[in-house]
Amino acid sequence: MAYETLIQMLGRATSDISAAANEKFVEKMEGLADSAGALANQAESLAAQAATLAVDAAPVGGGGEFIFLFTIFVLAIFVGYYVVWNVTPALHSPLMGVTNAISSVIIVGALIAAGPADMSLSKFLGFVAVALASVNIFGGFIVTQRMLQMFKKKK
Amino acid sequence: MAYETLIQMLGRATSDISAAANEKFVEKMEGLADSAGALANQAESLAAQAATLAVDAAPVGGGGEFIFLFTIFVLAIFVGYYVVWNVTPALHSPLMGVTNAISSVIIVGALIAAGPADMSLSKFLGFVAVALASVNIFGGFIVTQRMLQMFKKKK
Amino acid sequence: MSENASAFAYLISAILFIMALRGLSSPTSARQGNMFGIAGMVIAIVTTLANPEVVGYVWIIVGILIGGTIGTIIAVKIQMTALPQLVAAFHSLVGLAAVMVAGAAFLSPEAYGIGSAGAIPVASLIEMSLGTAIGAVTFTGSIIAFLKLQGLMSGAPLVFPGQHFVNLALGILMIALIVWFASGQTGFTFIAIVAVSLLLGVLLIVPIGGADMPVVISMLNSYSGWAAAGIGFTLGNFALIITGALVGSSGAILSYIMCKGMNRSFHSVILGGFGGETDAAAAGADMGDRTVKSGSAADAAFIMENASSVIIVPGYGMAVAQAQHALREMADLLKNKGVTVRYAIHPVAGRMPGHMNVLLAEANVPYDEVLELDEINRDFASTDVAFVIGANDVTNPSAKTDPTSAIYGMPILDVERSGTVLFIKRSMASGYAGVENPLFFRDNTMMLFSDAKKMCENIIKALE
Amino acid sequence: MSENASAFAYLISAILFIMALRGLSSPTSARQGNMFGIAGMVIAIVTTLANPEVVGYVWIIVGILIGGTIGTIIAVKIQMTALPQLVAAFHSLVGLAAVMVAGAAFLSPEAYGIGSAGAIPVASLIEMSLGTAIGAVTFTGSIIAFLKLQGLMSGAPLVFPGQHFVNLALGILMIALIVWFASGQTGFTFIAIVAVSLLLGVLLIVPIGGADMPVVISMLNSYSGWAAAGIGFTLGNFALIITGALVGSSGAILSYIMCKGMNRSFHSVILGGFGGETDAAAAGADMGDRTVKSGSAADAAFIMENASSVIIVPGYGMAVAQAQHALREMADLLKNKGVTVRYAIHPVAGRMPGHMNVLLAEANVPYDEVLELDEINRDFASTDVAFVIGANDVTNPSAKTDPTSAIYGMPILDVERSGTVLFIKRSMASGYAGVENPLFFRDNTMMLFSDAKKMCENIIKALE
Ligand SMILES: NC(=O)c1ccc[n+]([C@@H]2O[C@H](COP(=O)([O-])OP(=O)(O)OC[C@H]3O[C@@H](n4cnc5c(N)ncnc54)[C@H](OP(=O)(O)O)[C@@H]3O)[C@@H](O)[C@H]2O)c1
Ligand SMILES: NC(=O)c1ccc[n+]([C@@H]2O[C@H](COP(=O)([O-])OP(=O)(O)OC[C@H]3O[C@@H](n4cnc5c(N)ncnc54)[C@H](OP(=O)(O)O)[C@@H]3O)[C@@H](O)[C@H]2O)c1
Repeated sequence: MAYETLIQMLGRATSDISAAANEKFVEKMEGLADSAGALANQAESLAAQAATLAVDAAPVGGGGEFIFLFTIFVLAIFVGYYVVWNVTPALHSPLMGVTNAISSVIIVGALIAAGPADMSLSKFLGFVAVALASVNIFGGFIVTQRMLQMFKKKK
Repeated sequence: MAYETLIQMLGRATSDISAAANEKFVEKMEGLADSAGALANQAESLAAQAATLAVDAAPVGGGGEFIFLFTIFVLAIFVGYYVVWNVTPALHSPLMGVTNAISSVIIVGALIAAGPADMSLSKFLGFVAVALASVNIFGGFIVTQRMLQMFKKKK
Repeated sequence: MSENASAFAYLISAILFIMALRGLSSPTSARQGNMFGIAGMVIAIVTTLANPEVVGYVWIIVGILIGGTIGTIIAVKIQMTALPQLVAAFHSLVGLAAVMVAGAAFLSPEAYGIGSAGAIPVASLIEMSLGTAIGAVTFTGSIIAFLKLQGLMSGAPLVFPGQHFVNLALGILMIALIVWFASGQTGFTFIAIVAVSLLLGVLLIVPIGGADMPVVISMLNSYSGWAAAGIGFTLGNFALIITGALVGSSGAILSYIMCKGMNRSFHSVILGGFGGETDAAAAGADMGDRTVKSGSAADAAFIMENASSVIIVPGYGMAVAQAQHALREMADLLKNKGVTVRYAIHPVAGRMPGHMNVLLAEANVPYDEVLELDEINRDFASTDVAFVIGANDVTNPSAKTDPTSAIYGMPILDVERSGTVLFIKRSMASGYAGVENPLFFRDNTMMLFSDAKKMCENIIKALE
Repeated sequence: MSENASAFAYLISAILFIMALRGLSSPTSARQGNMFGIAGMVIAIVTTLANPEVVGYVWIIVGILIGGTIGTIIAVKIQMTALPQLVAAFHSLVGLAAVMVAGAAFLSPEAYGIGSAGAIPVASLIEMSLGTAIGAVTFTGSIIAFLKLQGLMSGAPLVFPGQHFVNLALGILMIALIVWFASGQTGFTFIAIVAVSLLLGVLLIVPIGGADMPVVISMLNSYSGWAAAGIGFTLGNFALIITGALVGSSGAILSYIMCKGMNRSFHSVILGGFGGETDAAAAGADMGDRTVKSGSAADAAFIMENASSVIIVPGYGMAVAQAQHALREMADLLKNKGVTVRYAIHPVAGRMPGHMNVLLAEANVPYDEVLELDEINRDFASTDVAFVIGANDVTNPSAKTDPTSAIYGMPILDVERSGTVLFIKRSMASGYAGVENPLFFRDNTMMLFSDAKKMCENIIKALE
């Protein structure tokens, strides 16, 4: 492949230059070029897999392209990671309350099921799911609010 | 609108129940219902604006739907915010080095310009941009590596 | 609303949820954060209602009213000591709702834009069956967790021979059913998946001891987050995907924190068989020929009023005895006598993360007097009295000294460094981990055998 | 590669960039982080080269070789004290590259999938012209910053009457040009936008004092991030959008940290006219009738070797004098004599964030002896000697006591609480902020008038 030659050339060029400067650095850079190449290959095969996945998912309809949703999902995991680690341990109980409440955003799916004008089994299921999710939404937010209201600073 | 009535009904239902329990809470919830309603309205008008934007942007081509890219952008800002605040102040100089290097990912655009087989002004611009970005990429990563290599723990 | 506009509204709703969690980084911003969360939920609901396909408002309003009323009543009435159960109970509902949404999607795929009945794309069928399975496991698993925590079912791990084989067999059956469902898409297979998952939820959780339930709850919470994200992929809904990822990370991180605080692997928790209350009682019997110094409320009052600084270490026993109010009163009396009083909270004190903080907050203890392990552990050495109330494992020095101990490696509060250690508990029984605490036999330790609340009340009398 | 596959590869590249920044949360993980960054860049480049439209490898390889060689040589040769200039210089290149990419996109829109020459959609034209403008401003602005920091141009703010009006007029002209460009899409307007932006970059930065350049550099860095994200929108490229957002946030946060550390508003920095080196010299003249105690290297050596603990406070003067190696040697001698030696770093000591840390690391000072303001500020009270070397503003107590002072409200290192304060500097001149330091006149202060490096070397001789 043309870009493999490229990487090799780059690797060589880098070594030439660095040789004049720093021995250890050269080793690092060469190892680096190798591992970057390997990584790139891996990325390519991963990408190929993802492409297959995406193709599979594409006719699923409704929600636009898989790769976009996947990117959003990955970034949201990063955000979740940071946001949760930044929660002070003293508020871990309210955290459980809030996540409980917001996980009920599944009500969005329930509302769609309960949406049609005419009665059907799926509408009934939707209705029950709306009620269940509502218990959680109200219960979760209110109990969290109660907990938080108790946290006071020294006067 | 049907859902405004809904919000009002919800507000009333909530107050009825809470009245038995907690006076202050009722006020909070009512205020909440109001502000949530207002927020929802705002969100709607914002959404309408975004829709116009998206429609404007849609024929731009190439990059899929605007709203997806926008969502990705917003989440990436959150990630950037957290990731950078978690950088230890002692490494703020290397941080400047790394961001310098990675901002040269603009080379992606330069490579496309330099890509065609035949010479043209745009290919030439692309060529120069590739060279400039490469200075940054190599320079940025290497200088960062040099800085980082100096940070050592007490033996 | 156009599709773009509603996508944008869902994004705003997701951002508000992020802000809600972000608010929890400090008690001062937390209340506002909760408001953001509520606003996000309202936006998500309103946006969905504005969907032109959603027209049957009556049933929806009735559903929200019924659910909202029940949720509100429960949330307003619940005792703060019952929080772990409450979270488990609420949690089971999310699981059930997910099953129902998946069922509805199976019955009316048109409404969700995933083909038509009998002709749903394979990818959607797989997502749907995974969502159903995780939802159903969450449902029954959380119910078992609730029953154990509420004491309606023995907290002891329920182990039977061949258990892991049964679970394995059910797991394989489940995969077969999902494959069958994805190819044949019959209603029967859907129901079979639900049934097997419900059973699996029960079987997976019964062998886990009652005290391990918090880890289990967090884990189920995390799973349900991923399930929600999966449904989000099917619907192409930003709010579901982002919220699912948030909830998924949150549950995973909390399980991790708990396991690390207990110095146990996640794996060992899930395999079960650990930590029934019965073990604890048994372990307390063997005292050997060592002696224990025990004291009265008057002794404790005398020691503390003559101290210049006291650190209070609350644990699970304080929660059980509901001693937090009496404890606060006692601390106030000491403060009036010029004693410096602070509280030290171990990351896994009590039975759920942040449990002690909420109880102390309920008793009006200002949160700036309540310190985390890292913040206060060095101060024990310069403290006159450590007042340990209903805590045990979190003070056990064998976690540092005895490599054979079950809790070896767990970070502990160094109460033994303080001048005198007072221990309120009812007996010599060990705590949740079933490990004997060598501190009880030290010279500078005084045991106060009593219920935590009664002991605090008696100390208050002696101080007055 | 298919479009989906390359989108996925760009996502991986962006994630690697996130991991690169994440690594910087501690010195131990930072090197690995940098490797992630390099891997991410390689993946982004390889993915683009795999684009079927990219076939002219020769020119590309030549470009990368030329640029890579230059970049490598510069990075290997540069002195650590010249870091601020280096960042500014590198930065100008990103700006120029952005202009060229925008120009290429204008000339060959087909390659970028944004219509055809003369028929580019309006949205793309606007994005393109914004990218060009920001890029060009970054280019000349960074060059000015470089010249000022390198001393090739006076660091003094270059103010002329009517300046703000000229800038305003150019700004309005720019908006008009962008509108014109978006409607007519002629090459002339494009060039005009570039020209006006180049001019604007110069005019915006010359009035800002040399010492404010770090804030300016961070700000330009942030802007270029947003510009990259904008180009990312046009290309629908995840790597550009996400990286742009990362760089944008990073620059913004660093500017914020610097402004906060200096207790100045971002606005006042950008308006310019503050902090030329000349001001500083002028301020030092007025000593009134107060007396100053000055000492010799031998005095300093005597005081320090008899101390039990010394805290070293380095500042900009240490960087200018390149005194870090001599300082480390001096500290080693003191440590051999049993003195506890630590370093205290103020958030805005030196001339760029983390400046002092890099210099000390260069001199092999272990990073666990180097503490941030929050970590060490309380320890000054229990320290015998504060050894202030080339620092000034960051120790100035009038930031706490004098509401009329320019630096009032800035957090400072409380060196005045230590037993003795030694100040190495060449004169009574004030520092960057041009504020007189009342510490110089205190009883427990001894001034060591000399170049920082020479003084350290003399102290070393006295200690040996
Ligand atoms: N916080 C979490 O997230 C979490 C989650 C899962 C597991 N855990 C585990 O839970 C344990 C928590 O440690 P801990 O020190 O708080 O509790 P612990 O080690 O379980 O000890 C609690 C002690 O309180 C005493 N007690 C019970 N009821 C009492 C009452 N009414 N009055 C007075 N004392 C009473 C018990 O002794 P007597 O019977 O003699 O009275 C018992 O020894 C740790 O082992 C931790 O790993 C925590
Ligand atoms: N770090 C950042 O990111 C950043 C960015 C922008 C602005 N700043 C500003 O920079 C300042 C940094 O404070 P600072 O305390 O480090 O520096 P400073 O207040 O500027 O003081 C430096 C001192 O070093 C002395 N000095 C200069 N050359 C010397 C030499 N060769 N040998 C010995 N002494 C020498 C100077 O006094 P003599 O002339 O008498 O020798 C001067 O008073 C703050 O005001 C901060 O707001 C920092």
